[in-house]
Amino acid sequence: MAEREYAYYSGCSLEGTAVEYDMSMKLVLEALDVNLKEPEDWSCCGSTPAHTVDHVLAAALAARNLSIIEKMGTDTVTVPCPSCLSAFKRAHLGMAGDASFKDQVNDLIDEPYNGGVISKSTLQIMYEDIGLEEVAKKVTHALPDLVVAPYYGCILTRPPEIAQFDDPENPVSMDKILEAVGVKVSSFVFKLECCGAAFGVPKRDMVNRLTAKVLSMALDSGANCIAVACPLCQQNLDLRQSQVNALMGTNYNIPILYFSQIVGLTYGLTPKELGIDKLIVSADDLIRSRITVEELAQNKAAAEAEEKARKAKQKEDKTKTEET
Amino acid sequence: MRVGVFICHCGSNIAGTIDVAKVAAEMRKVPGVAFATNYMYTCSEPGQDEIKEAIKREKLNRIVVAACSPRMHELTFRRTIEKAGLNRYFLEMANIREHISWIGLDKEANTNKAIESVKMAVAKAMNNKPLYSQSFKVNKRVLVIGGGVAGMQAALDCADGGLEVILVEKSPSVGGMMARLDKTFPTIDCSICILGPKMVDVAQHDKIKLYAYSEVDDIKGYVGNYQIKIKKKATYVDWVKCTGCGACMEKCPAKNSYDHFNFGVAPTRAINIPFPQAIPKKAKIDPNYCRQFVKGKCGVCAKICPTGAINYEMQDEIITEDVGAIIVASGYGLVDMDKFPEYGAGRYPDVITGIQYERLLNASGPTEGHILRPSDKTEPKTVVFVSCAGSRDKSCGIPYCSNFCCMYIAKQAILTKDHIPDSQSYVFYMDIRSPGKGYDEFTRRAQEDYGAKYVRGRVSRIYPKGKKMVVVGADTLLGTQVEVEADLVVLATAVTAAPGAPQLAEKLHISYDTFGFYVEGHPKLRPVETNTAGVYLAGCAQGPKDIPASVGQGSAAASKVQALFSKDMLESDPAVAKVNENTCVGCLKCIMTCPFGAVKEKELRGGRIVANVIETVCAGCGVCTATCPCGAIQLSHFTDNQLLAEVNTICQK
Amino acid sequence: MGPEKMKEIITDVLKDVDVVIGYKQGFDKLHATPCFINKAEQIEEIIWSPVCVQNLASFLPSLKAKKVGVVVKGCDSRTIVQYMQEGLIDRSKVVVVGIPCTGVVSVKKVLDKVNHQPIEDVVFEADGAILVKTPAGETKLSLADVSPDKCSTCLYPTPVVYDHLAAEPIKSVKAPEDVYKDVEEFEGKSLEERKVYWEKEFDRCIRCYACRNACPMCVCQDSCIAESRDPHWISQKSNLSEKFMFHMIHSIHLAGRCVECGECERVCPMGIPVNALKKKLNHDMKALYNYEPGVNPEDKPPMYTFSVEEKKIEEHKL
Amino acid sequence: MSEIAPKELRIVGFLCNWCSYGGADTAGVSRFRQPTDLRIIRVPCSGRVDPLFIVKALLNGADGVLVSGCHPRDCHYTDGNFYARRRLEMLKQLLPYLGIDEKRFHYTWISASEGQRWQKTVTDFTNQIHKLGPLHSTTEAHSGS
Amino acid sequence: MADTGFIPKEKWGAFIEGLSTKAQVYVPCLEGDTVLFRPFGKEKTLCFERPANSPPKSVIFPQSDTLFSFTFIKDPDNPQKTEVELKEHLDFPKTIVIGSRPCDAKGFTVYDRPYTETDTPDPYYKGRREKTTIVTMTCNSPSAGCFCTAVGGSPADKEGSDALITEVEKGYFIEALTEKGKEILQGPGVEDGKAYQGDATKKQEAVHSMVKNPFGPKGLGKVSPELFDNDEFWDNAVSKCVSCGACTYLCPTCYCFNITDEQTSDKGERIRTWDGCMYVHFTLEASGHNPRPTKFQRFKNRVGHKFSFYPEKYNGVIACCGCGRCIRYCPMSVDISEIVSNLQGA
Repeated sequence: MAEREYAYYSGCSLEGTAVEYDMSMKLVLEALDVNLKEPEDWSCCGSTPAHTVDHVLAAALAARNLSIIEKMGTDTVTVPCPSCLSAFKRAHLGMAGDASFKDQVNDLIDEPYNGGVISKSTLQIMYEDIGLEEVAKKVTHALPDLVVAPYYGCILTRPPEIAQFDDPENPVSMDKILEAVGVKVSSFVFKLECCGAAFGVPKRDMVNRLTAKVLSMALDSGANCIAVACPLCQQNLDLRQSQVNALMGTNYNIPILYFSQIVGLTYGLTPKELGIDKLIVSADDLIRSRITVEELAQNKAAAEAEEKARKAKQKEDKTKTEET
Repeated sequence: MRVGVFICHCGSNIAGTIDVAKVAAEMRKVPGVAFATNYMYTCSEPGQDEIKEAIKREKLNRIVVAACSPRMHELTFRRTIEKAGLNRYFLEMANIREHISWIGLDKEANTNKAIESVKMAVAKAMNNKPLYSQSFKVNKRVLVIGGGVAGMQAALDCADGGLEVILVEKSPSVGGMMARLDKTFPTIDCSICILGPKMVDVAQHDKIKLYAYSEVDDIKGYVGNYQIKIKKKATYVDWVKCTGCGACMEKCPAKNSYDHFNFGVAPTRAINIPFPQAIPKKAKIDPNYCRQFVKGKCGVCAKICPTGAINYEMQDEIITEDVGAIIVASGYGLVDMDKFPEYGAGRYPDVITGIQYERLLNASGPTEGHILRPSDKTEPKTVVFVSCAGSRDKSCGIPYCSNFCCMYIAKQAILTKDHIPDSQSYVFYMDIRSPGKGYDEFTRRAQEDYGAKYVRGRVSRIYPKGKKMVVVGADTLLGTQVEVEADLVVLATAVTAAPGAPQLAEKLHISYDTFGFYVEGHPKLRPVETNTAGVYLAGCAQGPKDIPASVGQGSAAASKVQALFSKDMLESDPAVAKVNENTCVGCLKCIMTCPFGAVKEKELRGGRIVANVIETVCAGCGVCTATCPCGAIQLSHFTDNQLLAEVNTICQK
Repeated sequence: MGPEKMKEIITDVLKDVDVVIGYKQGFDKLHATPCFINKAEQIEEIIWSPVCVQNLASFLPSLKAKKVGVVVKGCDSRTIVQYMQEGLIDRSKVVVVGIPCTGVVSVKKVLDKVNHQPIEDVVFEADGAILVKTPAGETKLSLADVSPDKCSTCLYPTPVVYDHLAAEPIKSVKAPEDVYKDVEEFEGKSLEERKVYWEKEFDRCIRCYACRNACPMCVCQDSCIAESRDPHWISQKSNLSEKFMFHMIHSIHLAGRCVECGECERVCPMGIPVNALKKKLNHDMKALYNYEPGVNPEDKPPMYTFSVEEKKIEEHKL
Repeated sequence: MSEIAPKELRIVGFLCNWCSYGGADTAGVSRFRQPTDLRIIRVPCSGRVDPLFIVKALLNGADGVLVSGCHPRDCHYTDGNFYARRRLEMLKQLLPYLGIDEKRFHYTWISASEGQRWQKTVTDFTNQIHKLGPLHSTTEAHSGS
Repeated sequence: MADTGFIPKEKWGAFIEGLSTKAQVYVPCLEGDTVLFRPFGKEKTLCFERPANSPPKSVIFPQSDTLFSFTFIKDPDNPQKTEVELKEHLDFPKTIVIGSRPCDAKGFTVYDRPYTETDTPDPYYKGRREKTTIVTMTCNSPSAGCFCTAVGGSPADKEGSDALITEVEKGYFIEALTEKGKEILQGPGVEDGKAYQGDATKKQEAVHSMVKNPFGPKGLGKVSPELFDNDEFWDNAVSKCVSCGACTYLCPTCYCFNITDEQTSDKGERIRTWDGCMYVHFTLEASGHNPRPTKFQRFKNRVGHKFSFYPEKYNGVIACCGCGRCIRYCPMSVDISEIVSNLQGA
């Protein structure tokens, strides 16, 4: 397979609370022969409160990074965090569609951004650029106990004119990737429902209720863990479970994994290097059953043989009874 | 040349933002203008009298009226000057209302623009020549496109008036959408019971020739003389032999065919008669499902048919009919559920459309009138109706109101309670639109007598939870979020133009709006006419409307045709192309480009070849005039010199 | 190439037709002039050399009533094909005597080379050299130096249509992509430069209508709207805008019809590059509709037809 | 010609009777504000518009010319606008060769119902012409060469 | 005041420039490969080496001439009445034409007869003619197609000129022929010319002998009336003519015109423009009838006018100066001298 190369913008979360997303994503992409180039001197993406105050300033924050990436000579940047991605795309499209806006933004940054960079989420490059077939090829392990509810969050596919990826109201890319690596995926209708992260500080009650809904729907769908692709979703659903339980009198204990961690597990990477130990709600019990693909096949064959033998015996017993 | 100029105030519509007195004064300075005045309402009777008197008094021989759009009143003023003895083509209009006074507030700029526009009209008028119409025979047959209630009404009214009617219906039976409805609002009378007799009348009327399962393929000609090509689509059943006994349908092994009539609520057979009251009651094979077509073998229906009507080799057939007028009643479509991903985009079986629910309510529907939800065939106890599913929603590209959904939701809520007394209906609505006679009382009854709970707010999401569908929405009156766990959700999906409406419009040369609805001649004063002479509109093809409005329009269109056909001869528009045989060089490039084949070769005495226009065939587009390099073929009333006079008035270095 | 073979053919052709149009020597050796042959004894007058510049096919529509033989070069032959496309001649009444041609001379260029001296003799040597004798002496020129520009990109040295061929066919060695190089080059100039250029060129026009009357595709001739009052497109004033307008009329009426014989430009007594506008239009017609005038009799001139979906026309945005 | 407000430029519009003229009427009925520079000439069909009218206007003092007809396939006369499209495109490409900015000539398709689109077209085209400024038509040379 | 002068080559430019400060000076200028009479300007490339493509006739007889302008004036209170205000255009500037050829100058004498030497002179032509000084230049060599000597002219003919310049080795010898011509000798840098008179005469005679005579040793004789009225003769002679009017518009002796009114709204002009008998519209009547509908009839008129009708009216003067432009620039190389030759019969 030809090696792919992308600029890789990790953003602030992946340096801190979501370091396990960064670790696992890099390893998975490395396994898929993707070469990542980190832009030098990258700065805030602008998705912070800036965009609620000043659109030009917010765009300038994003454009500064895009301009650095443009100078690197790479035409595509891949961004794990949907928030950063959204900020990049909003700035890019805003500047492309309005020359005066572009001038205003470029006035604020050292090197002008000329619109030569395409931003894609890491999910998108795995789904569209690399493709399910390649993703599936690297699988060495199976996770037989896992039933995953894929959770996309609010901005990965929306608004569609900005995100320009997957079905905005019924995304399937993460479902497909997880299925491709052999993981069972539940039919989860709350894929996009708000987790409340944005109101984490001012309205904790509301956030807890929203989080509870997502967790409960995941359980209802038959899942025993949730896969995410957003640092904020992960943090909110994972960190807040005990608060939810305290408030609602529930007893949720659902591990919230990054989809990259699950893919990494199927690629045979160790839980440690994927940062699974950094989750609040432990996933250790769930992933303990991990076996190699070969073992799985053997187990399956053995089970089938056993079943066959059992049926044969039943039949035999039946005949015997009748005879008797 | 003695031009008279009349500047209309149109009340304050024009005089409000144009100094009409100044315009008139300026016109009096223009060479050739012998008289110019301004008047409050030029189109009024005294206004028209003033023109007539001025023509006589001032010996005027060209008239310019500066007023509203010529599309509005050109005909009015042509008649006026004709009554005063002038040729009607001596009239020119300057549109100083729609094109000036209504679109700008700067009175000085408007006045200046008006002065120039009127000068252009004067310059053109001075080049106007008298033109005279020719008479031609009218073919007093009428084509009605669409056999829904509007089309049937139009066909019956025409036929009862003694006209021969060709009725073309694209589905296998007439009846249209109304035939699918269970009951009608606000009377709750049975839809098919009132429609059925009309359908039978259509079938039995000796003046109506019905082509069911047929489409209009091509239209040529002009008012009074249209040539229509009708494509009879292959039914694979010889309808002359078919008795409609239904034996084939019973035995057909392809049981999973899509049922177009029932909007897929339940499957049907590959050979079917769409519904018990179908007219014509004839069977038809759907080759997409028929085993004979799909697998190449079966032949069950052919074996079972007592009359040997089955013919798998049948081909589409083209039939030609000549008519003099056309009524378009091609109906409407419904927006696809795909448009609503937040409502599941059709993935959840228990989220259905209003018309599907109608079939569930209907005694002759697939559930024989029992409301059974599609997923598990159980009776729903909680039914949520979502109005404006697409309608009045710019993000769906449908900014308009679908007109009748509010009413049928109320009806369906009432019927739900009738069918399942222990059920509860919820209606999410934006506004309740019930302006018809007895309509508002009806929606109140749904709430007050039948206990339907009306929630004012939009639905944001529908998702399944166990066996229930959770409907999440807002109650804007209470300012809260609402969640309803429903057994069945009914979406009042928006009314759209019928599929293929633009293509049909293109064949008819009529205009359609952004949404595909046909544009009427004037929104108020010519609601059933189109801008193409001899083509009339009825029913939802023109825009969403309910049954009484559709029936009314059907009758209106029929009366327009009757009026048109009350004369044996029609007058041709003399604004057609004419050839100057002295300058025509006979290159005949005009023949190459004429869209109507109206130009023919003609040999003069002495053998010189020139072009010759057949006046009644020429539609007056002027493509030939722009083609002719030597200016020998000129479109009357829009000649090069007339247009150059306008150009030269405004473009002088 | 030989006048002898041509004379033989014309002797034959003359038996079936009313008149044969060929070339004979004009007022000096540098000028040929058309000759209308209807008697066998005229055949001896016929010449063929690079001074035979006129497009004789231009006479065909005016002789529609007669059966006519005509001598055509490759470039001129496209006129006949275009006439066929537009139905301006009855092909069965025309006998085409084609001459494969390696290029003609531009009289203007030759005169420039000999300082406009009176021409005493012109000799075309076997090696392609041209000897021009004037009172000032003898000048040796090569054909390439004094050919009109159209010859340097000629794709059709052998007529595209003919009934008889007076010499062996010649294959074009010119690159099709070079044909419109001049157009593309001119498009490289700024708007202002282009405007100034045309204003300067058209300012010389004396509205003698030589370009129009020599043009084989100007079908109107006496009915031309440049001189009519109904329609009254232009006045008879000799100011720039009227001259400009006349050339626009000529060009636009030739859009997608000009066979690039270059007659308009050759005959202009004021040396205005009249053909350049038509070449530009042809360039566009080729790009938009892949249409080249006067090549295939079955084609339809693009301005007299249309496609419902115009693949190359994009909607213009404001 | 009466005095034109100096802020106005000279813009000529050729509108087909059935669609675009109706569209302009619709815009008027809807009171959609528009710049006042445009002067409208009504023609039956965009196919009636000889490209020479546009040239004539531009050579004789117009700063911009706008032609609008029915949408392709929606011509009242079936094919008129198809011919118009070819002719007008030909001119659009020829004008810059003569040194006339092609932005001074625009052709488009607007239906009778598209009042808003008409408003936008007029506004945008007028702005475009104002951006280009007056077209200094071919300067008069001394007559009589 | 001396009647001759001399301008050294190096002072030639300054001489013309000097004249241009006092009058409008027309000189032959090179534009592309075309030589045209244009108002003098420093940026122009002057070309005296060969005759201009078109003669300077438009200086005195413009291709289009506004005779007067008119304006309609109306009182808005009485719109029935229209007044017309007329404005004549009869102000003509002082003009000098330098570098015309003897044939060009002779052309003006052909115009003079109908336009000025009559009871009703044409004020426009006359006005310009009187204000214009024609400074002619002797031909250095004949051009292709010219035959002035055969029609009574010469490369150094003085008829119609106000001064004649002959290029000699070191400069330009000037001979003043009229009072207007003498004024030219006042131009800057003009020296005494006596010393060069001999050189000039020699030059003039040498060129004279180089001009060809298309009519043979007997010269131009009488036109045969039988041939002149023989349609077949004309049909054969001009079948190759494409009926354009280049020959008439380039001709120094063609003086036909048309008059039209051009009016927009309340203003207009009456203009006189060149016309030519080669055009079909020339004789087209309002009824649609055309007495000269075919090109041979029109061509016959052109030859007839120059070689028969005009001479008949004006004491045998031929209205052709032999400049050869109609032959040189004819699209089809139709040769009027050949036709005239043939018309003389056997």
